[in-house]
Amino acid sequence: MKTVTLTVKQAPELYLECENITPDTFAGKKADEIAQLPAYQGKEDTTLGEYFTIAGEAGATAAETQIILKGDCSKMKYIGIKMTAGEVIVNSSTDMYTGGWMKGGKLVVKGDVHSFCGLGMEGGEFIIEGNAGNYLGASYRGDWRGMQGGIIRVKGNVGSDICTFMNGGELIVEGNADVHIATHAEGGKIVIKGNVNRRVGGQMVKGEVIVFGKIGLMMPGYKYTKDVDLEVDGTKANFAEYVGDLGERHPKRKGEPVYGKIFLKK
Amino acid sequence: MITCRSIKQGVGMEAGKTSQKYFDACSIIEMHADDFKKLGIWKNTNVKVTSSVGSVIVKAVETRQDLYPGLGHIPMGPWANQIVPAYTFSTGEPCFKGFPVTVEVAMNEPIMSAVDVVKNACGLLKK
Amino acid sequence: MPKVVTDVTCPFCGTLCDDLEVTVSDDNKKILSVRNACAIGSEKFNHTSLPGRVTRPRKRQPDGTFKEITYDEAIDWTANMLVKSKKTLMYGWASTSCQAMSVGHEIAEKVGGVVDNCATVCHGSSLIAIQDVGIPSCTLGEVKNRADRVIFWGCNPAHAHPRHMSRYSIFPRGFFTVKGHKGRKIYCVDCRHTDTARVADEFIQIQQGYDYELLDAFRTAARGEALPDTIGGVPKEKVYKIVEDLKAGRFGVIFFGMGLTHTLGRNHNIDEAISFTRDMNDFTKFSIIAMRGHWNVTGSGQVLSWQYGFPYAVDLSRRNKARYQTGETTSVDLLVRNEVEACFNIATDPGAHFPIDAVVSMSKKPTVTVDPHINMSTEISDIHIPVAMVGVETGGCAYRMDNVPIETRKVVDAPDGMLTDVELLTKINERVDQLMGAK
Amino acid sequence: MSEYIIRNGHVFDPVQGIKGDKKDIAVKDGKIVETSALSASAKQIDAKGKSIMAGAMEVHAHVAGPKVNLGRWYRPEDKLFDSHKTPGMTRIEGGKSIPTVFKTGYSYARMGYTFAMEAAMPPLYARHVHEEIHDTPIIDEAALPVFGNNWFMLEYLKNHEIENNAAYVAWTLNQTKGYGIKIVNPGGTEAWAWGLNCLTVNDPVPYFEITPAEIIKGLIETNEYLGLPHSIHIHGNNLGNPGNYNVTLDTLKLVEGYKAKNNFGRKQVMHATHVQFHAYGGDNWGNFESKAKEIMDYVNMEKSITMDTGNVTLDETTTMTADGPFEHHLGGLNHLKWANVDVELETAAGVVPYIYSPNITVCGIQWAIGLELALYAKDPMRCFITTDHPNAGPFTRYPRVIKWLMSKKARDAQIKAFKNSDKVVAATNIATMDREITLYELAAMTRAGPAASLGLGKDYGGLKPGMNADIAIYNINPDNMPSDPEEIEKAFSGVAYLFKDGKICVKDGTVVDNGNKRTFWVDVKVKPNKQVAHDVKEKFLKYYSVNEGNYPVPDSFAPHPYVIAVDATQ
Repeated sequence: MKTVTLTVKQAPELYLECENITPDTFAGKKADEIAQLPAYQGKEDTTLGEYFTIAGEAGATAAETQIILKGDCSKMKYIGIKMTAGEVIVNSSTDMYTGGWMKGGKLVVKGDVHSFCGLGMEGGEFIIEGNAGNYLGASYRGDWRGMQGGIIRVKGNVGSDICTFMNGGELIVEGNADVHIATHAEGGKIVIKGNVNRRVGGQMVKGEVIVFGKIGLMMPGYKYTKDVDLEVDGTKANFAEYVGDLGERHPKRKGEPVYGKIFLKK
Repeated sequence: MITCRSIKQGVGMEAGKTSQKYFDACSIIEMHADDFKKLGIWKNTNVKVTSSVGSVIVKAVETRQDLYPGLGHIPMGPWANQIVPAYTFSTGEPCFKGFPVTVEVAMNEPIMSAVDVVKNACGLLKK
Repeated sequence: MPKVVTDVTCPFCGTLCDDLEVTVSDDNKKILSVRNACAIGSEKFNHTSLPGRVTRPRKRQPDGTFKEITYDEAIDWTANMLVKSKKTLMYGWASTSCQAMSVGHEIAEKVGGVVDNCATVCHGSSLIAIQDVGIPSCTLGEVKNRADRVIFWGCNPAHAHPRHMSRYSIFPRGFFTVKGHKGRKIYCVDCRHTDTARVADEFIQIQQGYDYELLDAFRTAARGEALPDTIGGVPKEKVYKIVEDLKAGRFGVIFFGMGLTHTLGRNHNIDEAISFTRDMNDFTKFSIIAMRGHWNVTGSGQVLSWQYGFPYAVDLSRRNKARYQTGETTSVDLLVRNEVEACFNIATDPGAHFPIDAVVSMSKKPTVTVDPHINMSTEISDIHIPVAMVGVETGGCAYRMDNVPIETRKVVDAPDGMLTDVELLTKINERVDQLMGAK
Repeated sequence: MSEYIIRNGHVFDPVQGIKGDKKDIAVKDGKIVETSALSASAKQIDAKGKSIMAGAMEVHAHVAGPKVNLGRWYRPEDKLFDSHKTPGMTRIEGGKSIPTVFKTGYSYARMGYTFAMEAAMPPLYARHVHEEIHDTPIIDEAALPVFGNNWFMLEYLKNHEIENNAAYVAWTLNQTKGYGIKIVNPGGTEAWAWGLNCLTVNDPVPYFEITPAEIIKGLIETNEYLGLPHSIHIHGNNLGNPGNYNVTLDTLKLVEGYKAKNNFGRKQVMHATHVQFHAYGGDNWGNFESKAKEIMDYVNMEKSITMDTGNVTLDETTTMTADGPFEHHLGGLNHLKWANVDVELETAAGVVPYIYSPNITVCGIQWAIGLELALYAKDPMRCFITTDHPNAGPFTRYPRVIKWLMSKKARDAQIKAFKNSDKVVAATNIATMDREITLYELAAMTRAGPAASLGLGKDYGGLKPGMNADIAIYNINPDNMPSDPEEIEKAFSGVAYLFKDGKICVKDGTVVDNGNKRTFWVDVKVKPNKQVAHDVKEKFLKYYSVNEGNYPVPDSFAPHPYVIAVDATQ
């Protein structure tokens, strides 16, 4: 695996659109070619070279390419978007769409990420060491295809509307979450180790939400069924199982309706 | 706290944002009678309303469109927006309705005009 | 000899009443009287003849005062601002004609603007919800002719859409609703006992911020499932009873307003309301309609959609693609995140209606405001360009809250020498072409 | 205006019966002229090894209006990563299944189309339709107002008052700047206003007590009483359900005994649209099968019918129709976002996204049915190619449909690609059909045929001197047809040249001129009719939500009209 290191030389006046910072675009390119890759700020067409000093070179394929970002990237959008393989490590916070529509490989952000990150994610591993904003692992507006696969792990807290229209994959949050979790979900699994404000699993058709802490208020469409023992992310514990959203349509398997499930640690 | 349209606000707006009509219609807070008692506020006197983002002086009045105790209403407009949090939950919609505020007596503090209240916040008001 | 202009469309709210009769002086300069309009509508027409109206552009001076300048100076300043700025917020459009919007979009496509309209702080959440789950709806005439169950949820037409109830939703007699009000059952869900609640047969006072839960309860009840004892302060018995009432109707309709779009959950509240409406179509006929505010905010959404495919918050800053993401390309977020370099406001007043943080951010950037009258925005702008009032001093197409297009009419002449939105934008567009060609 | 002479091209023109012979085409002042009429200054265009046809005509597509635009804005995901701008004079284009107005105009032009018919205009929303038509570049357009569920019509036809109905239709065409009579799910859409439907031609309409059959016959009589350029244009009852081909045959048979009366050379009295959706056998999705042959046997025999196919293109698309109950039904099947709009006194519309997946047997069968219809057609002048855009697929896929029609090799490859190809083959005849549509037949199915059916045969759809100079030149050589079917798709995706009104608007697949787009509409004169005038006034006073005075489409909405005058006073 070869490594490309990008170090921020100047912060953008507005926000920099960095959809070209992915192993797939870098693959097979030398530092000077990477410096020529376009980046955008409003109507100003610029290059990555304008904003980063670039060292090292990419591997022949995405899988053989590691990208390391140094300096403050908190005003950089689209880092690691649509990446299919390889590795991206960001040593700071990033802005919107980080890891959007990610298909494979590994993406690590050592700071916070803003909203719309991991949007429509299909595969790979996305690790956020700080907090995440809203719509993490959700779908793009209007799309019914949210997170499809892969895994997102957040060490800190997450905002609202996480995993809207989730169909697969897994999200693990070590901290707390705000409102609207797994709305319209039709699959997938969400683990929240902290507390959740309100509105967990609203309009959920299928899928699982596991909460270790408290839920501010349970949706009226959920009903308690039984207690179950589960092992979740290495922790064994006893959980209360709720099914719902009973106000929502549900598919049938062998004549039996399939519900979304909330597991609340006792 | 909620901020809504009212017909007076609408008429005032069309009469001109600098008009007395608009001032009278929008530089107020409507509260439940119990809250007047609880907070020791006299009707039709000025109060200071404070939220997480700022505070504004408006006149406290009772309304026929009853609210339940603990809920206040300032008609939409520059006064209300002094205290509306800009956080949008990534939807574009700020928190116009449903944010916590404190209301305290401020009888002797004047209510600024629509223009001044905005200019003041923008640091454009010549003192 | 005064003349009467008939079939005049009222340019105030989304109800777009088109039966006004305006009497004007024979020289077409003064409005003498307005018939059929509500209090707000009449005020709008009378406003034209108010004294002290600004009829020429004004530029703010270092000392904060405004100095009159010519239209050409204002146009040149504006064009230069647009060409120079990397990314410009072009906000408003809700109180002008579709024809004017088209010209504005052409400019935005050249200079890299973000075109956003008032939906962004009004019914944007409704549009997001519709993008997520669709919407079973109908025109207002259908309500008048068929509806026997009418729900007002988080809206107060008595104040915001004064003639809505008499023209469409509560009182009128229609083809299949010959009994008028008597034949309809009216429900009002709100956290305040509003004047609309006063005319309702059933008032459901909900705790502020629990609409999503209550709507979910309605859906759960409609499927005959169990509920907790109270939801948002509403006893479950009441929920079950109302749902049965609604199922028993022939044609139901939900009107909702900013009580849903502004409270916690925003789009989710509407999403759940729409889903409830969809569910009810398994039992009877049900529709849902958003109570759009500004008279032509719907039109702005329509034009943006047929030209770019998105109803608001359309980001053209890359100039070779149109993008849309509420929470990113929406005005308040752009301003609070300082993601734009300049602001161009037209036909609306963000100064009065945006939260103060956004207004402050705007006041720190080069800003031009195009509006017939002085308002909060003009006072924090570098330039204020007054124009003729659309729907009063010039015509143009507008879209009602149910998307029905209605032509607004010119009833009087604008003060001498004043430009219309279309004329002004066309001139700015030409100036932009010159400047970019020169580059 | 400039003159052109197009040399050495292979001309395909059913109007003159030219089947690919080399022939020079002369263009002057927007018209096709005799070569002798050209001056020496005429510009030369070398079309050696290329095929020349008249500009293609879209007979049925949803390209402008309220439901199209709803489909646009409520599907932002349809534009995700699909918004772009080609350098030059064009605007930003976007949308996979429902292109923006700019992409719509440009895409049609790039494929060699010069005319498109908006297939369903709710009269109350006519102003919206025309605003979009106005903003759509290059191509000429017209729109068909919907009449099949209209209260005036229901009341007049219930008492068989053809003259009154005709006066009302004439009034509406004039108010809405409409082109002809569209019928969508006759009676069924009015029933939908109560959540019901009419699934056969004999189901009575609630309250109005009239049957779809009576509506259709009454509107045929109305259409021929007025002598409109186009016939009634019908989307029949029970669309999209297994076993509906019987209802379709019942509908088609209603033409028996009627003769076309008009001065436009139109022969048919009924145009049946997107027949693919109406040619289904079986009684559930399990035993779903093709009945294309049964339908085409009748159509081939009955000369007073024209039709279009509605080919499934196997894409993710957005269905939209004035058939409200069908969209409700479809939303229930695929659980994707359902939108509906009921329009007072007139019609309704529904919108639902849909994915025609090659992995789903039913979709494969639908794909086969669409192609079978065209391949069974004996008279290409009466069977036209459409995708009922965007219902069976976006119109931008015409090149692919043409490939499948012109190449058995391409069809077999697609059949093989289906997940359950054996099931698809078992439920259809497509695998056994060897016919390959020729370029000449194609010219009939996409040019001369549609033009004649729309009553525009005199000026459009051909290359005869005197006709309008709408000309498409394709990079395809009949003397040396490509062995690789993909080459066919490529050739029809981007014209070498497109002339619109004698002006070059597209060159080598790139738009170079916005042309001078026109709006076609039909202005019918009828005897003054007190009864209808009174009914109109009354209905606006009592039931409409807009004033009569605000109903008509102002002339400013169609600044470049092509008005077809019809005198029905005799």
